[in-house]
Amino acid sequence: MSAGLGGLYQDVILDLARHPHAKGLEDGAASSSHQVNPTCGDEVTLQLHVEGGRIDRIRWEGDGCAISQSSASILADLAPGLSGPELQERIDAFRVAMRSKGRIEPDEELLGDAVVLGGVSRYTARVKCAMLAWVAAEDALRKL
Amino acid sequence: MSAGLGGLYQDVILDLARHPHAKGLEDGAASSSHQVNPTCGDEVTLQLHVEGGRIDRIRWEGDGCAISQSSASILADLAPGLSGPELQERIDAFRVAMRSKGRIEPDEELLGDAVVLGGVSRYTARVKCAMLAWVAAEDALRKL
Amino acid sequence: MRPQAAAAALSDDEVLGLRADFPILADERLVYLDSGATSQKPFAVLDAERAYLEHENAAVHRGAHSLAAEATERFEDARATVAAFVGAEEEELVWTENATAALNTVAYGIGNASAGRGGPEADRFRLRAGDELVVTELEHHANLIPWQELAARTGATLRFIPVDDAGALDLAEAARIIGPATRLVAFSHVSNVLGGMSPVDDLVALAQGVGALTVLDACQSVPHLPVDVQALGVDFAAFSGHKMLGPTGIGALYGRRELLDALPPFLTGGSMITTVTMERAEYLPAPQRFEAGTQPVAQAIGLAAAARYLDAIGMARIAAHEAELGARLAEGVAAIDGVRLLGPAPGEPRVGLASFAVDGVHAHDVGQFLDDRGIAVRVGHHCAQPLHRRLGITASTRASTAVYTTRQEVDLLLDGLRDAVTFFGVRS
Amino acid sequence: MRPQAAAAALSDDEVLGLRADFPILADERLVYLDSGATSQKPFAVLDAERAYLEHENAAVHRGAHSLAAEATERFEDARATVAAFVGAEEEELVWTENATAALNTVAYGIGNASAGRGGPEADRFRLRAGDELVVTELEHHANLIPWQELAARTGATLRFIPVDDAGALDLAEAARIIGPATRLVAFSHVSNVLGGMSPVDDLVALAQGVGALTVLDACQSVPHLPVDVQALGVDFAAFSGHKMLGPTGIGALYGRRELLDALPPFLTGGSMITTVTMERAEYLPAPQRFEAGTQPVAQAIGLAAAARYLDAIGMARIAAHEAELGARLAEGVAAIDGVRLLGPAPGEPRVGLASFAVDGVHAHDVGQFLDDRGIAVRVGHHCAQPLHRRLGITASTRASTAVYTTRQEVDLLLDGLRDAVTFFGVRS
Ligand SMILES: Cc1ncc(COP(=O)(O)O)c(C=O)c1O
Ligand SMILES: Cc1ncc(COP(=O)(O)O)c(C=O)c1O
Repeated sequence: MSAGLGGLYQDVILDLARHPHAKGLEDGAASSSHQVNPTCGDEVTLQLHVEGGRIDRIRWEGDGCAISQSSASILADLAPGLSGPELQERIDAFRVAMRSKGRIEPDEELLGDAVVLGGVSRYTARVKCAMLAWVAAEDALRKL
Repeated sequence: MSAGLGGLYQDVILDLARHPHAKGLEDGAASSSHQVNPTCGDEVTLQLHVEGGRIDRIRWEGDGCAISQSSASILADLAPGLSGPELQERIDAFRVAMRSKGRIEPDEELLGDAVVLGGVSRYTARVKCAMLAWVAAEDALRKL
Repeated sequence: MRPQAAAAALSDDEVLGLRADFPILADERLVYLDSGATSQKPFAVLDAERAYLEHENAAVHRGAHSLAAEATERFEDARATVAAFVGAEEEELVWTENATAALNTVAYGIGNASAGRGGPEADRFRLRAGDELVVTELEHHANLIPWQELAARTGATLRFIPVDDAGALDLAEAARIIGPATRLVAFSHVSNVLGGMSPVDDLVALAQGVGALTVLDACQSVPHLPVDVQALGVDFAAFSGHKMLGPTGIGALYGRRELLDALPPFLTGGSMITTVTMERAEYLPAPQRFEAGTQPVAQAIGLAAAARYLDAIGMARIAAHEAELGARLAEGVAAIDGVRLLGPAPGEPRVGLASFAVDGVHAHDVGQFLDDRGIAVRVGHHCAQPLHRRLGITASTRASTAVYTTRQEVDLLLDGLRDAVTFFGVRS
Repeated sequence: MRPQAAAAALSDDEVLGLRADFPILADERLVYLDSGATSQKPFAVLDAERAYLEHENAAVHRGAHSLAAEATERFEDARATVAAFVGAEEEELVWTENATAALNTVAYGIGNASAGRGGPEADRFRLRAGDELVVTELEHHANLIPWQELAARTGATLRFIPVDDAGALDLAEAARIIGPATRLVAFSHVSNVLGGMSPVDDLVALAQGVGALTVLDACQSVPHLPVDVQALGVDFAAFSGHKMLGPTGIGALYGRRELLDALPPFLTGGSMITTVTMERAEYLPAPQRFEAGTQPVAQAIGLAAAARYLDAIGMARIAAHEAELGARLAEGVAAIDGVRLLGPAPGEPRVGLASFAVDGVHAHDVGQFLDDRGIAVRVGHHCAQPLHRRLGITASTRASTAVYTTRQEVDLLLDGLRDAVTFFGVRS
């Protein structure tokens, strides 16, 4: 295994792909969104559950590569307790990092475990995979 | 004027373009055909007048370059007295010469003055001009 | 073209310098005055395509492997470059086979909307009996026949703005014709026969006044003038790569973003969908929704190189250079006895293009005479039969320039034309 | 493919010799197994295009000057070459942007006929409510969505021939589905996912039995097998240049002459007409009636060079070479634990293409792992979502060969695949 591949598939990612967090939809979502990655047909359906004006939890369902699956889990770990604008800020920051072609590392303060996805930004074809759940969250926020 | 151009525009051709033969349609044609050269929009309408099973005369109307005009005149000079198959034979022979890229001279026995159009076959873009009236005659023959 | 700070034309030395970039022009016997039909290509374009094919060629938008990722990036960079070249956003530029296909994309998109495709967003495009499409009498067939066919399929009526004897659009008539029934106005930016500029602002204002869509045929402007489609305010615009120093096999459609996303797809197939079942397909937003199947990737990269090449010289300077050549052409042609200059009179604005008719001599013969001297011009109806008919001729001879054309070439054409008149005329 | 005298496969030395013709393959780190998506191009193709552009570039079918005449001749020679390559007459081969556009040409031609265009000759193409179009469940989106859209526009019904768990067409069902209401049967010659050959003879017989048109998607056969469209007896066939060592930006539609001349035009514009007024246009016969606007001229010349290159090696030998690689691939893949080979079982006929799914590992991840070793494969649904859904997966990984692929490359793929299974599987 080359350094490049290890940078992409960190252990956290492989573990999360195998043992995802917050997977499975639940009744009572405040908003949801379905997104498709047209290149591979991967899909994600993501729900925002809201309590007292803040994200209580994210739930999601979908099927995809290790990057998209772990990214959804990491987002679900990150979201609880955030306000809509706070979540949007994180989505924006994550997008900037992902589109940076390796020039911008995700900010750990803001994005927590999503730093392990930093390596993805050097693989332009995979950026859509990493973004899939985040785009769904953004769309669900918009519909709130 | 280079040799090439002189080979193409023999004096006979320039004269015939200016003073065409058999131009102007007449009543009582046995058959006629309208043909268009799509590259330049040139058109010819050609009539076969028949007497006793033979071509009595060709009449034609149209507008075009020196090659197409003179070619129509030469064809009109050639046709009188021929049977349908004899005219078709001449059309075929003329087509073979025109498509020969300069390799086959028109047969003077068969094609008379059309030999002056021999130079056209080296100019592939102009072959359609020379053929226009002949294609019309062929079409009109078919409809007889 | 909007008024703008006057740019300096190119000096003779500059043009000679540029000519060295064009391998075909190294043949000194070639006086190429047929750039309006298709332009020659500089090394920058040939090399860009070749380098891509030798080092990066792969399927775009389809592979996970790094070659495919690089190819995709180069392809999308090309889009950004060409979009910027005409003042559009990336998402507003659709690759097509040529300008003809770009115009057909709009016509068939509207046709598909009219056949009930495209959902509620497509409502704005639906034609109903009684609706009118408006073109002009000077259009290239590519901006005429697609609208004829669309009208025939939908029951809409096609109307046209007439031209006067000099080929100028009759704006008073335009104001009468463009009315509440008008759904679309399609017109050329620059006529490929006359070389004059259309009154884009007036036509756009008339169309917008009645809520009609505007479609600009920019084939003869984008290669020769600075064009900013957003500033022009048109809804759609079409142009071709091969006329702007780029490759054959590629053209582009510009469309305002909200329109492109609402217009139903035209060509369907791979790479333009999200979800497909055996029963139905859902489509990506623009530009991908209009880019079915494998795209002209190497050609897009070549076209971007062409845009960069033109940009480096500066479109304003190119326009000034060609305006000078156009003026020289027009004056020279008009001054020859027995020759009729079509379009704007000498002294009036025109691009580097002039068509003319020689009394009693057919365009084919004029063209042949010039060709014998190595001067390549175009003869025929230039895909504008109705305009020629309106001007009372079936064919004309056209000389057209590009950035690499020299004053001397224009003079050779004028000499040749004078001699042709003598050659074909003496015996009359 | 018809049975034919067995041709010898290529020796390792021959393949290594050929590889020297492909500049991109000089990069030894590249193991290119994505030729099914797009092939690499030999110098012969790059040089043919470049020589044309450096010495002969001009507008075809449009100019009287000698450059234009030469260009026209080269362009039409290219048509003759490519037509002969697939067993068609010159007049039966239409240039298109890609195979997708070729299939859309037929679908829109029929749609236009159904909308009343094309006069009495076009009657045979008119669809009426109750008419049925038939495709198969394994089609590429390019041979599915155009028919969905045509059905939606005309009120015809789209039906499909299902596949079994191995992806084979169910011929008994086909015989039930293809009936008196069937107007057209569209199917792939070789599946771009499964690598297996369709029973062309059976399907053509069924279609002809009910007087239905046949449309063959020959994208994955023409580059890899000897194909004779007339011998196959299909009415239309489509293929792409870029998959057969040729340029992007060009594809071709074959159509039986009498059908092509009767089918209404699709794209409209310049160079496909005889007479045009402001009200209406009359169209040239095929192939010109389908070639509106400036054609991909340099690309046609490049594609002809590709056809000559393939011919010089011999398509029968290329087919034998790739069948050997396909067998090696299929056997190797099927032998790996936890990997599911799609399509024909090892030992059954297939071209040099194999797709597979790794249990619990997404195709994107497999592809990424292989890419890290310089092995370029394709991952995703390969523009065949319905087939993947039918096989119970959303995506697969595909390795595909071309004439320049070596046995050693297949072995590197198999090694990589085994290691990928370990890499992604160990922690489960
Ligand atoms: C079977 C099949 N049909 C159609 C196509 C579409 O070809 P293109 O993208 O060149 O139009 C492809 C290739 O993508 C294919 O493999
Ligand atoms: C004004 C105009 N419109 C449309 C076209 C068609 O362009 P293309 O043949 O590249 O599709 C041309 C060129 O032929 C043109 O000059």
